Amino acid sequence: MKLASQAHVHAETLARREQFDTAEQQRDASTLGMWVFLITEIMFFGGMFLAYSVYRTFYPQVFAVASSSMNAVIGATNTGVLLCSSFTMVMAVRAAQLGQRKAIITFLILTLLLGLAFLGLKGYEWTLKFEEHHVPGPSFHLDGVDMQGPAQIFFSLYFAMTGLHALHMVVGVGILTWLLIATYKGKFTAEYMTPVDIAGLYWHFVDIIWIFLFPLLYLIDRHLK
Amino acid sequence: MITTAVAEREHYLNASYGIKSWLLTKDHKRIALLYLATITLFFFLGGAFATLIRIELLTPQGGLVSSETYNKLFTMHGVTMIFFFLIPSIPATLGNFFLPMMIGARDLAFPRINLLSWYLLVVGGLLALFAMLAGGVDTGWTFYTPYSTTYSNSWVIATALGIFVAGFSSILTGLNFIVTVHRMRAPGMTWFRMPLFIWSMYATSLIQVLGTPVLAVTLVLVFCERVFHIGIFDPALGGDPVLFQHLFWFYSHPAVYIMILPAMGVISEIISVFSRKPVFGYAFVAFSSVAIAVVGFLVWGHHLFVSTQSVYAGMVFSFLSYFVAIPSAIKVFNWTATLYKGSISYATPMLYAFGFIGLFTIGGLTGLFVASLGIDVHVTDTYFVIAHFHYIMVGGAIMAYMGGLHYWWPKMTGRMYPEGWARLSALVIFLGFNLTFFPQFILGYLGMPRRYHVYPDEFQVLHVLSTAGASVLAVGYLMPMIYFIWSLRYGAVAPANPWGATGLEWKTASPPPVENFEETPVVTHEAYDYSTVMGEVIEVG
Amino acid sequence: MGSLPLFPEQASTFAPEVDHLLYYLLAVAVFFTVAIFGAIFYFAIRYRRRSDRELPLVIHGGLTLEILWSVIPFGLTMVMFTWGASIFFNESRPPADALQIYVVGKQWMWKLQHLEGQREINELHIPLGRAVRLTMTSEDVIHSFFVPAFRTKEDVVPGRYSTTWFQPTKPGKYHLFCAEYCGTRHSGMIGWVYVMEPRDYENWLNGGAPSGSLADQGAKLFESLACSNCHKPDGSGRCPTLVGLYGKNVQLASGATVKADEGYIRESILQPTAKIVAGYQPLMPTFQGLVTEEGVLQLVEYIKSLGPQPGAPAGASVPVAAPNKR
Amino acid sequence: MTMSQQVEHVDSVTTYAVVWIVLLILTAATTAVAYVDLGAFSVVAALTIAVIKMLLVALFFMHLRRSTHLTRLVVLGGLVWLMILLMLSFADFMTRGWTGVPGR
Repeated sequence: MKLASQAHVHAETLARREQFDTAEQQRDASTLGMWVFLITEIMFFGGMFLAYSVYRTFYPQVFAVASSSMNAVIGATNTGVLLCSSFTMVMAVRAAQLGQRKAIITFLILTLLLGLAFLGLKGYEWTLKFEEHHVPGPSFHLDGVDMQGPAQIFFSLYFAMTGLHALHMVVGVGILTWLLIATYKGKFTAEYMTPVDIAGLYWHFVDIIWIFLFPLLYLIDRHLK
Repeated sequence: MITTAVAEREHYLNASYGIKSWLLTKDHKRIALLYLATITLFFFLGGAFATLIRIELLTPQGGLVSSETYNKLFTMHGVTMIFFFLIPSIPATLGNFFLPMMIGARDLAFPRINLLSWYLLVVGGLLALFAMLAGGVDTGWTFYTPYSTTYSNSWVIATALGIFVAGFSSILTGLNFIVTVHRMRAPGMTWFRMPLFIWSMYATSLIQVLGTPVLAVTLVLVFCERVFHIGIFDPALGGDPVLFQHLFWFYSHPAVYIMILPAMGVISEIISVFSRKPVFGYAFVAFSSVAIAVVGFLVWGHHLFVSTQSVYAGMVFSFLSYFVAIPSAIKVFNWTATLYKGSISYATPMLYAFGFIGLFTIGGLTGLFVASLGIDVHVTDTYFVIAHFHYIMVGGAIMAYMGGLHYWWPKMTGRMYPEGWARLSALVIFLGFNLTFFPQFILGYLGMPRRYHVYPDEFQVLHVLSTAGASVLAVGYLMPMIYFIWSLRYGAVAPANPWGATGLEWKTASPPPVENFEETPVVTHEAYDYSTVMGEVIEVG
Repeated sequence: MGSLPLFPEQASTFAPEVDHLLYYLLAVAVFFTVAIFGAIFYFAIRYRRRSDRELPLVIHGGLTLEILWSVIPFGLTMVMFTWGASIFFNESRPPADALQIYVVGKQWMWKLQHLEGQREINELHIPLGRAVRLTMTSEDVIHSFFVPAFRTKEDVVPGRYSTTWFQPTKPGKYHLFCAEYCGTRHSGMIGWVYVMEPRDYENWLNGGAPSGSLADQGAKLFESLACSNCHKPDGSGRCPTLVGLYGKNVQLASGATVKADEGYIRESILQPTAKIVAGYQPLMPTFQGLVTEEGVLQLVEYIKSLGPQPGAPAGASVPVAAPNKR
Repeated sequence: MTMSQQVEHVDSVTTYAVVWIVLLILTAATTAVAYVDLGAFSVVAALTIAVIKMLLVALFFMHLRRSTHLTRLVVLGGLVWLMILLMLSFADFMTRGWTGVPGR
């Protein structure tokens, strides 16, 4: 009896799982699930945004000096890279809606490359921090402030926030790779492209987090410098 | 699937065999049983820690174990019971099993994620277990900084990691339930026809999804502070340990509602079935669940009244805390009113429900004490608080969990439990519980601080009473363990609907088939319409 | 074993206030507990199932009842809130003439300093009937200063000052507990508070052989740390004068003003550049690591003694800059 | 309830491209504005631009403008909860020191 129902399911559509009645129900459920997941991510980063806001309120000058020590060019470039990747991602979703397999692959590869570029730049920036002694710890030193403690807090937050953001990017790159393989195998059609769609939601969300991190970490009162 | 010879009906338990058919199952019912086994293990582990604590406290001078060990015992008791038993207890077992069935679905929206949730709990549990075996952790389950980040020499990292992983189990369960309730209801199952258990599971899921990530990130920051020596809460750098407390309690206060809301849902079901009446004020009970979930997020600062939080914030949080009291009171009154002119059966689940209402009332009312600033300054961090939250979590959540297990046991296993033994155990648990925890209210008001290994002599009598109660309680919990296992083999075979209940889960065979229902049910009645089941033959096992 | 106390002693002005609120709460709690238990028992017996086939009348609910049992409890809880909050607010505002005592918590002991210079460990002697104000900090983790007989408790947090106060009303010896879990020997971080008749207290104060008053000790420290090189009493130094600083509003370079309380003075010693006084340069080095929490408290008391009250001993002066965190 | 949402509608490449260009311009704008002394308004400007960028990404790239009410409710819920976390915490941090008693 279970076999029979499974066979029935497989006949209707390859991708639909047995707990759903229709493909539409499945797509709605998956999309809703991803959005709910994204609000958990809002709260996850929210905890760090709270810590950031509190310490920025406590130590505004230190945060301004520390922020101004960051390389705004790298930050802005990375923001641009990530926005471009969001554009290519949405183009991949669009291609999936239209069932254009080759276009999906092209745009996914572009997104993947841009994502990797972001991570590369990020890694480069971190190595700079090590050279500049801006990594919290015994050898930490930031010029221009007397309060090294709060300055360390700024960089602790910097590493925690960008680190967890980068971790999300790494996960995103993994998802894109999987999508790429699945697309190559022809798993997606104009009727069934939910994974591409919800992967897009995730990618854009990670982009949005960066949209906030950029001004908050790199751009505090740079005119003071 | 490979059922053979015998004319036994195929159901989810015998549809396939072998370890793999369980460890790789996507059936929400089997996953529920996996959870049941896992959390039962953790319950007895946490219970063992509690037993050692209570024995230790028999004498004021602390002869049995060292201070270091004692501190690890209460920490591991808290960690085990909260993160690996209470949080997953009702949602992951009874919720997992019955949420899809009660709304007429074949499974949860994401069965593979459901299985993943279980694996995450197991991995998190193993990490915590590893920490315990490797030497234990002594920070208290609250992980207050800077003790946890700088001063403790115990296995904080592994434990925090374990809780972090288990947190994702909780998040994914909540996510799965939310989507399932929104997208998987059977035809005709409108929101206001849903059983109240579903409402409370939905409200619980909201908390899991919105609160748990904040705990997760807080633990990540503690982790980073210990491992990479960065400083986010470190007072030596100008960090604020009270910020940690805000972040921690933003989750950990609502987490109390993750434990108690599902319990309230179970009680609504039981009270209705065993007085054979719809729950009085259905809409009020339903919305009070959502109200508790929402308002529960606005009150965390009442854990910080003496923490050097600002006086004004303290007042705001105290004020808001009283808004949780109202929906809680509404529930208690409505349950009691449901009994009025009912047809009240004394089956075991109902005895647990009576016990729940009584103990939750005491727990809730003493919550008013600790929400009141003037009193809280005196009683916070004393045994008064210990007694208060055990009345909620043990007297409330675990009583309901036990009640729910008895209520749904016939459906889950196809066997009836032995009624006489079960009633006795309910009574023993109720009495043992009160004897254990009521003296602790007095201890607390006298000023006995919590987490004290050694204590002044004058508190000993009350501690001895409490320990005596704990031994009764332990017997009470062992009894069901034994007769439930016994019933699997020797219990009477359960009919489809032994209690004359109206929920969809009772409209299918016991135990249910793999697909839950022979065909998708169509709902035409509101919940708890007992006139619809009176035609059915009701056999009480 | 043997004794079975059921109610704590009342030994401060707060104790009866808190207990009266407790009685109100107990009355409400007992009333509802009895009502709910009673109703359950009564209904369970009166309406027990007599036949397996009986179907009770359907009752869906009643709006009046729902409103009634929402509004009445709400009213009762608002009394709890207001009453509790007013006690709490009093507990957070020590009277101006309170006897100042400084407390440092560390794993696992209480170190207390009197203005006259006496130091105590795990013991606190105070006079009957006089309001006592504690300014507290911790050297390591969070502790909590708890005297059950006084119904007061306040956390003692590293990196900042916290304050509590009480006015003892009954001579005797009372438990002092650490109420915030602080590590291995948390339960050993206990002591006694001795409430003495004022005359006995005077005797006790004179009985010790302290090395001068707390302010004097602070003055010595002030000299030995060379603070007086810059902070001169007449304000002629490179740094602001400290005379009359305590309690004043200080205009900062950032444009903000800050009240010079204990927390501000502490921060200014340990984190001098956090709050720069308007018109001065951020020249002062940090004294973090050079002076203990107790030493900082002595300096604070010394600077307070330079305060506005007319009879204060003359001394060097200079304020510093910085708020209440390291 | 199971009515489908956006997927039937495919946005044009032009729409996406315009949004993308605007996003890049806003990035340049937020960088530039950080070098101008706006006093306290620096933060306001930075956050306003960030919020606009977020809305553009969410509405167009994440198709929020064509999504169901439920999805919007979910997003709104997430933001409201973030505000609860921030604002009630700041109820403490902002009012510290109001009594003039250290630690209260």
